[in-house]
This record gives sequence, C-alpha cells and structure tokens, in this order.
Amino acid sequence: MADHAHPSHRADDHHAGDHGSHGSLRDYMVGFFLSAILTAIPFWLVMSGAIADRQASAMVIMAFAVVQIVVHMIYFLHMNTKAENGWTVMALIFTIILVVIALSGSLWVMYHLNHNMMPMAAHDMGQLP
Amino acid sequence: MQATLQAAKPKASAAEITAAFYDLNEHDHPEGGSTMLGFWIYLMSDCLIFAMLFAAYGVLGGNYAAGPGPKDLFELPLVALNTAMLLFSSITYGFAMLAMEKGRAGQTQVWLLVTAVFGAAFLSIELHEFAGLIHEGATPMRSGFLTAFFSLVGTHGLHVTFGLVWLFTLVVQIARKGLIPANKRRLMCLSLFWHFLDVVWIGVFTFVYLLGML
Amino acid sequence: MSSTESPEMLLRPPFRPRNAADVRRSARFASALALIGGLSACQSVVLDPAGDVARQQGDLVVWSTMLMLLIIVPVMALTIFFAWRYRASNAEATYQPDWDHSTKLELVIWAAPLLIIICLGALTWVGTHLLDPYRTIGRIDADTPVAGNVRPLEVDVVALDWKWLFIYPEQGIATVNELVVPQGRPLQFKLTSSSVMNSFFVPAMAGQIYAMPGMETRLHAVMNRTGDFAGFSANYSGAGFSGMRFATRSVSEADFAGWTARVKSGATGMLDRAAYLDLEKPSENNPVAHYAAIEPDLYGAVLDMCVEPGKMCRSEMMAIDARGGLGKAGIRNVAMLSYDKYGRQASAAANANPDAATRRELAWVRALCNQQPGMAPDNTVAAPASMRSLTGAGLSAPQSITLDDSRDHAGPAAPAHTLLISRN
Amino acid sequence: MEAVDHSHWSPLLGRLWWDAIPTEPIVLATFAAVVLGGLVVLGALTYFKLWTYLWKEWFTSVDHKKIGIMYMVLGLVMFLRGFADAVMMRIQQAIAFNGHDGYLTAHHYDQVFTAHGVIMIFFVAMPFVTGLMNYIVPLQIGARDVSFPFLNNFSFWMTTSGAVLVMMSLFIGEFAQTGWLAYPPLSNLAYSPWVGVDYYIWALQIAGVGTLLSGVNLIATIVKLRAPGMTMMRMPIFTWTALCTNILIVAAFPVLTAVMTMLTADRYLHFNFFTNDFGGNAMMYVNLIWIWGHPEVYILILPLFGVFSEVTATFCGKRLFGYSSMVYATLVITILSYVVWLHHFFTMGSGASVNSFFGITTMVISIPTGAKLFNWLFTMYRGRIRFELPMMWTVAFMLTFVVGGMTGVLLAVPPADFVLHNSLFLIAHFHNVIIGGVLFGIFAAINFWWPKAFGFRLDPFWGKVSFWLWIPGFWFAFMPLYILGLMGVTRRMRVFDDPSLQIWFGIAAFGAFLIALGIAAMLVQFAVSIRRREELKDVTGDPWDGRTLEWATSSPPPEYNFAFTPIVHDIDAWTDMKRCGVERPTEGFRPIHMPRGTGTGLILAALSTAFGFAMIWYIWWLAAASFAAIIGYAIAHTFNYKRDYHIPVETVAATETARTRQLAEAGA
Repeated sequence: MADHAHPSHRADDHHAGDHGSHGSLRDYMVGFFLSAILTAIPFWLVMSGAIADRQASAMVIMAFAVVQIVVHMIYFLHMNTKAENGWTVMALIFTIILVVIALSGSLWVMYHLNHNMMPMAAHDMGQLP
Repeated sequence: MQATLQAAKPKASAAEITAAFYDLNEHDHPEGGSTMLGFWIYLMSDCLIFAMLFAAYGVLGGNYAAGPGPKDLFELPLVALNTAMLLFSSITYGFAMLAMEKGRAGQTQVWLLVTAVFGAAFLSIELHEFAGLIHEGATPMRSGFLTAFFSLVGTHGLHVTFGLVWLFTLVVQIARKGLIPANKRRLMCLSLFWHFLDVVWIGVFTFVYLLGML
Repeated sequence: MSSTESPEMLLRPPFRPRNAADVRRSARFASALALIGGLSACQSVVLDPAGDVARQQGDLVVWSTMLMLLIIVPVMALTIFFAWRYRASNAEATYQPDWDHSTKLELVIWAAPLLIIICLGALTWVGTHLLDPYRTIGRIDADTPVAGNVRPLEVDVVALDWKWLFIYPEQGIATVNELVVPQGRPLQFKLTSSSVMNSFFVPAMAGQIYAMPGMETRLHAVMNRTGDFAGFSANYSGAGFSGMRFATRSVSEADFAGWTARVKSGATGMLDRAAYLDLEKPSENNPVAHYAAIEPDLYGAVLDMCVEPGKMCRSEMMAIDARGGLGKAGIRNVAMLSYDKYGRQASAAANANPDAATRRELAWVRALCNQQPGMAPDNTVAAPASMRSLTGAGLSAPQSITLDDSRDHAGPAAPAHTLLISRN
Repeated sequence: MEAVDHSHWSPLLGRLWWDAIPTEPIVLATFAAVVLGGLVVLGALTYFKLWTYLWKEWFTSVDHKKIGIMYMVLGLVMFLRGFADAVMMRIQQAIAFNGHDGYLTAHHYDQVFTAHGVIMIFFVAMPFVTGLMNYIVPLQIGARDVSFPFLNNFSFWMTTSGAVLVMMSLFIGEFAQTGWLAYPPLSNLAYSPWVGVDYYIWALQIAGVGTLLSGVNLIATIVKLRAPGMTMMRMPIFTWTALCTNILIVAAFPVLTAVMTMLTADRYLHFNFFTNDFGGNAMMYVNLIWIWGHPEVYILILPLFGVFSEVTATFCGKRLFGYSSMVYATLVITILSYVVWLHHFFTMGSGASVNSFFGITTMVISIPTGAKLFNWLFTMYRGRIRFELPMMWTVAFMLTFVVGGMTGVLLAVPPADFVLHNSLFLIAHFHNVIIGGVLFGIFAAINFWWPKAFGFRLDPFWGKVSFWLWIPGFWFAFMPLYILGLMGVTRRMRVFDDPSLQIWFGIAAFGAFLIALGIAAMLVQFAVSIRRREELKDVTGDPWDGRTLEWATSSPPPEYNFAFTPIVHDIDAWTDMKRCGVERPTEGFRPIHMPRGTGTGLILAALSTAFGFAMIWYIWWLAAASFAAIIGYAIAHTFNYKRDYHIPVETVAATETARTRQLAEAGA
C-alpha cells in the first residue's frame, strides 16, 4: 500500500484480508472448561432433583443455558464488536430480537388460540388456573 | 453538504479533482473478503429455522396424544454423553484452528479428523436414541410432541451430518492444496458452523431434554 | 353510575354519534365519498346491516375511514397541486434544487400520521374489546340494553364439506344450510368444523369467525330486523366452497316458535351419530334439510372428534396429556385417535373391521376413558362489563375489566376465575 | 364432482401415469400452444446458432447485470402467465350468475386462483425486485460485481427452477387447490391427496433457496463493497431500501423454509405438525406462515419505495427531501414488519387483547410509510418536474398507493376486519398496494433504468399509451371489488347467486381488459424501442441527468462497471461530480480482477428441478439419484479454485477509449 493518504479501500474495509480474531489456546481452554461446568451443573440438577421446586429449577437451568451460550459466543465463535466493523454483532443482535419476537409471539398467540378453542374434558373444567 | 470538495478547494486543477473523485491507484481486492460476513449472515438465517422448530416444539411439546411423554422416553445419561461428545468436538476444532494459524497443515488435518470422530460419535448416539424410540413405537408419527421432538433434534443432527461431509471435503482439500487462503477461509466458515451447532445444542438439551425431564 | 343505565351507554366514546339515524346518515355520507356517488350505499350490507354487532362494525369502518381521509385527502390534493405547480414548463415556480431539509416540516410529517394513528389506536382498542366475538350481547341496539333475564339462543354450528349444519340444542332440532333466528334476541353461536377451516359469515348479522376442526370458536350477535339474508363460508375450503351458502332468516319470536314447532313435528328424521356420519360425507350445493330431533351430545362429539364409535374424545386425550400422557403403554393405541390423518375412509375402515390388535386396543381404550365428549371452555366475556379501562385514562391491563366493580352489574353470574382467564 | 382415483404407483414412474395429463380443453389448447411455441423458439435458437451465445454470455454468466436482466425476463414471462390466470378468473366471475356455472370447473378454477397468487408473489414480484436490486445496487455503490458472483448465478437458476415446476404443474398433474398460502388441514394429505400441494411445496422450497442466498449475497455486497467515501448515510436511498429488503429476506425466508418443511413432513412422512388428530395444530401453520408472510409484503414494496425516491429526486432535479428521515422510516418499517403478523388472522379468534395489540402495531407502520409519502411530496415541492414516464408512474403510485394504504389501515382495525376479512375488499386492498406500489414501481424502474441496461431509451409514445391504459384499467378492475367487498362478497367464489352483483364483476372484467391492452402496449413499447434503438440511443450514459453513481458509467456499463472506482463525497455522488466538473480519467488503466463464469449454478438448479419433480411424483429412485448428484456436483465444484481472471489492461483501455470518442462525438 504505497499511498495511505489516498482512500484506496472500500468504504467498509478496515483492513484488507483481515478475517477477524481467532482466539488463542487459552481462550479455547477457558471456553471449554466453562462450558463443561455450565453443562454439568444443570444436568446434575435435573438428574439428582436437587431443587424440589419445578419452576425454580427450570429458571436456573435456563439461566445456565443463557450463560453458556454467551460463553460459546465469546470463546468459540470469537464474537466481538470490532470484527467486520461490528456487522456480525449487529446481525446477531438483530437475529436475537427476531427470534425473541417470533418465539414469544408465537407462544403467546398460540396460547390464546388454544386457550380459547380447545375442548376440555368436563371433569377438568374446574381445575384451570 | 453538497459539492463539498468544490467549496473546499475552489481552485483545484482538473487532475486534482479527478484524483479526488476516482481511485486511481486501486489494487485488486483480496478474493473472499465478504465470505466471513456472508457466512455469518447465512448462519443467522439458519438460526431462524431453528427458532421455528423451537416454536413448534413449544406449542406441540405437550401434545402426547395419549402416548408417552418426555419422562417416559428420554435417558439423560445418554444425552449427557452426547453433549460431551459435541463439546469435545468443539475444543478439538478449536485446536485445528490454532494449528491452521500456525500454518501446520498436517496437524490441522489430524485435529479435524479427531473432531470428525467426536462428531460421528455424537451422531451415532443420536441415531441409537432415535432407533430405540422408533423400535418402541415412539415414532414421529405418534404424536405432536414426538413430531416436534424428532424434527428439532433431527434437524440439528442433519446439520451435524452436513458439517461432517464438509469437514471430510476440507481434509481432502487441505491435502491437495495445503493451507492456501481459500482453504483457510473455508476452515473458518466451518468453524463458525460447527460452533454454531454447539450453541443450538445448548438450546436443545436445555429446552427439550432437561426441562422435559423436570 | 345508576345500575338501570347500561354502562355502554354512559361510556359511549365521544366521537360516537348519538343516535342510529346519525349513524346511518354518516354511513351513507362516507360510502358516498368512498364509492363514487353512493351508487351502492343502499346495497352495502357491510355499511347498512340488520344486526347491531355488524352495525357497530360498519360504523367503525366508516369512522376509521373518515379519520384517515383527514390526511389522505390533503396528501392527494397536494400531490396533484405540486405536480401541476412545479412542472418543468412552469418557469414562474420557485426552483430550489438543494433544498432538502426542514426540521419543522419533518416534525409535521411524522406528527400528523402519528396523531391520526393515536386516535385510530384508541378507537381500535375500544372497538376490539367491545366487539370481541367472545363477548356476550349487552344491548339489542343503541337504545335497548339486554334485559337481565334474557337467555341467549344457542346455535351450534358445524362446517361440513360443503354445507353448514345448525344445531339448536334448546329446541332439540337441527337444520342444514338454513339458519333461522328470532329477531331481537341475543344469539350465541358455538362453531366448529368437521374437516378443514371455514369462516362463518353472515354479513348482515355480525363479523365472521373461523370454524375449525377439533376446536370451538364463539360468536355473539343479535338481529334487529326481520328478513332473509345471505350467509356463507368466507374461508376457502375446497371444491364445493362456492356452494356453502345458507339462508339466514331473521323472524319474529312468534314465527320462530312456529318454525321450531313445524320442524319438530316434521316427518324428517333424527340426527343421530349414524345420520351425522352420513351427512358429513363431502357433498356440494346441498338443499335445505331439517331434523326433527337430535342426539344429545352430538355437537360435543363433533367438536371432540369422537362421533365415530371407538374414538377417544379429543378432550379426554388432552386431559390425559395434561397429566403426562399414558407412557409407553399407550404408544400403540393409535386407531382410537386416528381421525383424518390417513384420510377419513381409512380411519373409519379401521374401526369398522378391527383386526385383533385394534380390538384389543379399543377394549383398552374403553376401559380407560368414557368417550364422553367434553366441552370448550366458556371464554365468553360477560357484557356489559365496565368500559372504563377501554375508553378511559390510559390503556390499563385488560384484566382489570372484569375485576372492576361494575362487573356486578354484568348479566350472567360467572365465577371470577373464568372471567379472569377469559380476559387473557 | 366425483373425485378421481389417483392411487396408481409404480417403482419406475411413481405416481406419474396417463391420468396426469389434464383433460380440460383450455389446458390442452394452452399445452399445444406452448409446445408449438416452444418448438418454434428452440428451432429459431438452433437455426440462428444462438445456443453457444446464450450459454456463454448469459446462462453461465456471473455478471450481476446479466443476471439482473435474466431475473427481469423471468418476471416478465411469469407475469404473462399470472395475468392470464387473472383474466380467466375475471371472466369466470363475470359470467357465473343466474345458475350459469361459468366455464371453469371447481378443480380448474381453484388451481387458477392458487397459481395466480403463487406466481404473482413468488415468480413475478420477487424476480422483479431481485433483478432490479441485482442490476442497480452494485452500480450505485460503485462496485464491480456482487460479493458472491457464483452464488448469484445459482440463486437465479434456483428461482427459475421453482418457476419451471409451477409451469410444469399446468400440463403434468395439477397445481394446488388451496389458496396461495395452502392452509392445512386443507393442504394435508387427507384433503389434498394428489400432487397439487406437492408442486406448491417443492416450487417454493427450491425457489426459496435462491431467494435466501441472493439476500445474503446482496447484504454482503452492500456492507462490504461500497465505494470509498460512501458511508452508510451517503448510500443512495435505493441501496438503503435494498439493504433493508435483503435483511428482511434473510430473516423471513428461513421461516417459510421451516414451515414448508413441516408441511412436507406431514404430507410425506405422516408427521403431526398440522394434523387434526394426534396432537397436531393447524393454527400453528397459519401463525408461522404469516411470520414469513407479512415481512414478505415489505420485501416486495421496500425496494420500490427506493425506486420512487430515486425517480422523484432525479425528475424533480432536486435533492431528496428528508434523506435521513427516509432512512429511519425504512429501518423502522423493517423491524415493525415483524410484529404485525397476526392481523392476517384476527378472525381466527385469538381474543381481544391479542387482536388489538397486533392491530395497533400494524397501524404504527403506517406512520413511517406516511412520512415517506410526505418526503416524496416535498421533494416535488420547488422542483422542476419533468414528466417522463418514470415520473408519471411515480405520481400515479402516490395517488393510488394512499388509497391502498388507507384501506390497509382500515383492515388493521380488528372489528372492521371481522366484516372485511377474506372479502373482495381485502383483495382490492392488496392489489391496490401491490399493483399500485410494486408493479407501478417496477414500470417506473424499467423506464428509468432501461437506457442504462441497453444503451437506448424506451419509446415514450407507446409507454404513455400503456400508462393511460393501465391507470384506468387498474381503477376499473379494483374499485368494483372494494364495493363488492362492502356488499359482503367473499373471495375465491366460483359461482354467485345474487344477480345484482354481476354488473360490478362486469366492470372489473372490463378493467382487466384495459390492463391487458396496457400490457400489450408495453410489449409493443419494447419492440418499437428495440427497432428504433439507433434513434433512441443514449451515448452519454446519463440520459435523465441522474444523481447516483450508476449514471457515471456508460450505457450499457462495461463488464467491470467502472474502470476506476469513484470516490464518494455526497449522497448524490454523481450530481456532486458533475458540479465539480470532474473529468473522466482517460489513461493509467490497470488490469481488472473479475469473477469467471460457470455453468455449475445452472446444472445444480436443473438437478434440483429433477429432484423436486421426483419428490412430487414419488419417483424415489430419481429423487435419490438427483439428490446424490446435487451433493456430488456441489462438492466437486468446491475443488475448483480458479474462479477469477484479470481483464487485460489493453481491453480496458480500448473500451474506455471508445467511450471517450463516443462522448466527444456526442459533444458532451
């Protein structure tokens, strides 16, 4: 690149040939051990029935899943706000928003549809929440 | 705002103006500069396919059609083993990437093959589980719950299968051409793909298996 | 608030015209605007219907249109004016090639649609809750609230391939492709379908609602005029769809009683399960038919997809599922559940000539469940419920509607928890 | 009507048997005409020895411009088919009164309206907008091609493959008789046992792959390949709308793929996603498909909003009013289009709270849309408006679209929707926005960019004839449907019993007739312009006094688009360059790095067609073989590393010198 003063790159090129960061051995090992722990605990919780309350353990398990997804994103997928000028993170955030909309929206809508329309056995009628 | 340059340099020569508006010293753009971004966008779209399957599972997951439910069918130790296989394959793929960065083609291939072994183990366990269920009669045709379960887990399995085919192709391509930029790029795409499948699996074992067994 | 007055009257939205004549006049006005010279205003069943619910819905069409015309008309006028004024050949017009921003204008162009949408949004929120098909009828027309002791006439509607079955459980009769209702009495429709999705629509009476197999939807309506009106399926359902029409006859209470008596004493047969299974087979352009008697529970069995002997009712299946299913022991019991997945004939044939395995299963099922149809949840909303949260300060959580004090004035007493869930 | 028994199956031919040949005389006549016409075309191609030219220069080309043009041709051909379906429906509905059964059987009529919807959305509107974006976007951002040129070619052929399957269904077997969204249980095996729905599924699945990949491709292109200096807020507005459109494509089409796959599993493997029994839930399908379906509407309209913006600014000779509010409006629409899907099934009974939530979110979308209209309006304000054809279509759009927008918001009011849903009012509404928005936009775009693509303008006389036939044609065809909707007439009816309706259907049929003349005039316009191409020639490359970079290069642009990449300092980059008196560099050329053409895309798509056909007819051996071939061929393709080449500097210099001479001769 002889002439750096000259704008010789595409508007979005921050560095030609750059493919984002790849992570070091340390990153991978940290990610691996964190994931192993974050997987093992929820499995143990369910298999041993350590938390008696169903709802509480469901929340805990889901929390572990969320944390583990973040761990994978950072240590295995090497997500950071700098790669590709932040476009990958932006795409990810957009996707998460859509997934949340589509999932929660569908469940909400379907719950109401089912709730309004599905027949119930007579003896179950009184046991609704 | 408009005609910025004209305003800034009223007396610029024709050549100067041309140079300000045309890139006269342009170099070839490295091939594949958009590949990683493009592949990531594809993965995001894949993510939405899985979201729909999760939504289907969320809606149909309780419809056992007077048949068996998750507690009658799932074996958590098997799932735990399966999860371990996938996790191991993740870290070994990471090692392949590290070897690639150091430019060691042979080492990369070895780690890729190790990854393939774990991936194949994952698939075998899954197929074993499916075969067991189908043998017992708990087929996807049996109930809405089983339909959603087989579709979600099976789609993930198909992705892993596809990843394996891709992985073997890459091993051959590295053997042929070495770690040329094109192959490195492909390795990085597969890396995204493979780790992405791991992320999806976290969702699967949490929402399908663990919550199902609660 | 005085309990003699309908809250609906008191809390009438301010933009609502005071009497029916006004409504009709504005309806005509708007349709005249919209429909070039009002050519069709006299025939537009949507804008000039015979039922109070459809009338309110039609009014909403008119009011929303008027509201939007507030912005549409100026935009169209300005488009034409600017296009003419700033044509290239008009050298007198100002030309400002670099003028591309004006904060004030930008504010206006975002604020103007926003204001309209705020008004329309409020109208929508109120209208949607007031005209919810699950809501019972609170008034016969704008001036007449429903008396407390009036029980609605229940009609159970089944969409068949390709005709409509109307069951009058109270009267114990049924008709095909003919709906006769007494004018001035609240109507409660329960709707389901035997095969595919249809939409039950009598434009003169009330808006449409889907009728779907294995599920029950509800519709409440009232007829304010006597006369014959068109009814049909508004959702395409296959080859015979065009012929899925039924006459809707709104008659006086006395005529209705007379008609009921005639049907009851008619020579036509009884609609039992066997007759239903025969009727249910696909056919097109069916003539009107009457049944002097019906088998009790038939509608429930249709809804529950267990008219055929040997079928497990859907509600029972769902109750079992809610308890966690039947485990591996239940895996092979599929004949009892098979409704139409492999085609109706295949499903019926399996039961007609059961092999040994199927027989074992059927015996097992009979031991397990009583094959009694259940019923859909009563998700109707009692009207008139308070409309404070609908019209009033802020869009408060919908639950509060039924928890409001004025619920005490509501017609049929319903357990609080039912109301609560029904508001969802 | 007796159901025909189609249960025949053989290992070699699957369900394919003599009964697959339709017996309806209309179809047979069409079949004969198509066969004859096809033979003539094939013969002509062979006689004039055009096969090699087509194969080398077009079919295997990865040039985004040629692919864009091929998309437009595909859209046009399918438009003629879709319009023929529309005319058939209008005639049927105009005569099927007073006990007259019309001239179409239910089996035929139901296929016609299903095919009309599917074709117009997937194989007319989608190819048109994709083709447009393909052609224009790289030029507007100063790029040499898209990010993934091979994928672009592959995407095109996959879309074509889907179109081929739909066309095949006309002559072999049947198309779906379910309506264009194929709601189960009607589309399940029990109620649609033969091949119609399978054609529908596989055509959409295969075309969907193409659409999705083209979406990924264009996003990457816009993000990565913009000319230096072109920041996001200096992107031409069409490129902005294209970016948002492709984001929507990538986010919405996977949903369609997933839903179609579920329906496939139900039909082929007896799964229970949408069955009545065994715990399936058909409402789930309706819910999921509209999560795709609503964004799809914006996928179609957004790029045309961009077109109207470009056209308005150009022909008013003025900067676009409120560029940034236009961009934000587009972004807001992109997100909001995901939270409104339920307004397509208010009447399914999800209850007042759910309905009013989705009703209000729907109305909120009209705010940014309204802002856009005002932006165009104030771009006209104090402009110098030249009423060339693109601008005429734009004004027609503004006047038409507001009416469609208004009825759309009306339908978003749930109680109003209860009386208007599924009625002809709804039909009138969405034709009002899709014809008045998408199609008028396409016509504006064709007239606007044709000189860029082919080097000569379109004949304005025939264009105006077409315009003045289309506009009244449109109003005659659809205003009666609004009225009929208010009279309580529902959609998809084949026969009617109320004679007072007939007059309105008659008027609508007359409108369709005017539109037919308008289409004919447009075809004449193309033919006349091609014949008079020397007179209509555009030598400057900038026939309209354009404002964005595509006008900075020659018409048609050279393969490499720009010999030197332009540097951008302003939104209206080309206007800026013209004002600064920038001279085109005429020396110092370099070899240009370009992608190489390949036949792989076409071959993979052809194999996919075979696979789809085999799946539709249950020819399992062919399905397995073609699937294996697809995978094998795709893998083999990845072993080809030589995908690019350099255009030698001499070629570049020769091309550019020729242009310099041409410009000098034109006295520019």
